[in-house]
Amino acid sequence: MSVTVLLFASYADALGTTSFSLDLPTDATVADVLADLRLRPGADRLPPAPLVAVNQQYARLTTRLHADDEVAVIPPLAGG
Amino acid sequence: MSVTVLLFASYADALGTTSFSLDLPTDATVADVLADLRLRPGADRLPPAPLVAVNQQYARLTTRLHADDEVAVIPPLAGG
Amino acid sequence: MTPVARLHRDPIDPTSLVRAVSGASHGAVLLFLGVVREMNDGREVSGIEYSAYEPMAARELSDIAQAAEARFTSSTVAIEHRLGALALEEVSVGIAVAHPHRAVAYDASRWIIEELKRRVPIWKREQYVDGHREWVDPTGRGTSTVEPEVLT
Amino acid sequence: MTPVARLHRDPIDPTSLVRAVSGASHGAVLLFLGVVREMNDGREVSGIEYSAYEPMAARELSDIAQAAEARFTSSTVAIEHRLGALALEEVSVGIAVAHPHRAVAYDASRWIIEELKRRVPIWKREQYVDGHREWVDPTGRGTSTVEPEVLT
Repeated sequence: MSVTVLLFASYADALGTTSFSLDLPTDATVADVLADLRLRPGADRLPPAPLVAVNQQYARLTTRLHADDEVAVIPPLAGG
Repeated sequence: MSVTVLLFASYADALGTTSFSLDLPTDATVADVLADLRLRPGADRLPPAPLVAVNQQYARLTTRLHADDEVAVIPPLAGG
Repeated sequence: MTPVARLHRDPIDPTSLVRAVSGASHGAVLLFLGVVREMNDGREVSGIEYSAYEPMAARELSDIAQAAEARFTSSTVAIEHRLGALALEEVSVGIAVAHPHRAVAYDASRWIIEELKRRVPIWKREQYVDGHREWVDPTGRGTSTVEPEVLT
Repeated sequence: MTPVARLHRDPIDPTSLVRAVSGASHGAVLLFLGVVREMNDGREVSGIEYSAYEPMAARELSDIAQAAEARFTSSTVAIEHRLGALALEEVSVGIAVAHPHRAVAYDASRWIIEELKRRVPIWKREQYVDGHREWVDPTGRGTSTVEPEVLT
């Protein structure tokens, strides 16, 4: 199955992109997305366990993913 | 000596006036003004110990008065 | 600079209060507005008339604004209190506080409105829909007390 | 009625926020404004650029406004957060709360701004007078945590 990964702000700068498509096995979790992310150039500038949202809801490392999910990797919030 | 007594809001309504002049002995205090006030018609609608300001500063019953002082008898505050 | 603190017979303009305290060093602005509301203690209000011992009230407002700026370091304060006849939803009091940080702005704003109610000689007479009108007595006892520190 | 809660590319208008929450049942209106200030952590700022995960940020703002009205009974709430490039002294966030009584208005306003900072996916990049620019990390650790109750 395929999911869309979104990157923002400092994380988008670090990876040099704001989104990419990722193919995953059907039982994949958020942790699998982060494992893939860590292999990409620039990922050394990301923290070990960044905050993640799945389909615009904050999620855990163990959250199961489904086809076409939108997985957002969320840098430190700085609203206000 | 003479002082000016000011009344406001519900106290002015009770006494039917907003100010009057009062002759007092030279060693008079705020308590003497209140004693005079209590003899006036309508004064039964005032509390036993109303708040008083002398020359626009909150004062005590024992505050000494001087000629031409402005003595204001202050109903319950309701600003805001 | 002496903070804005005054009695006001014309409608209070919230925007000008905010402008009076804003500055590039302040990350937070807090504006409190007291508004005439239609119900008080279960009675239907049609309007309120505010009056004051004007010179003393003006001085007390000014004292409070200056005390707030001294107590809450780096704050800028503006206070306006309306006098005269106010209709429903009109603003009776406006308090603007600016500070580099929001926590202090909240604390200062709260302190100012409580202090204003505690010591500024202003009175209000509510006009009710049933035709009656009455002086408001928040103490319920017909008399106010002020704490020793404001007594001479 | 659904409370006003939105991202905003144009300047925030404090007056319209106040108007959005005002009503004859509310005796107190509190307006919080977050403002771009010239110094942050000892560095001279010339401007800030705000960006967001827009659909999620808009939903979180709306959730917070609705949660505030549920938590602080009888309150009316409006929230706007600015996106894009802001100059010094421009308003980045405006939060208006109206309530029959002032104590609740203060508590609700404070709760909303803390909640906004805790969970709305918005980021800011500060532009400094020395020409550098940097993403602001309030955590200082490069990563955020959110409490379990917002996790799915």
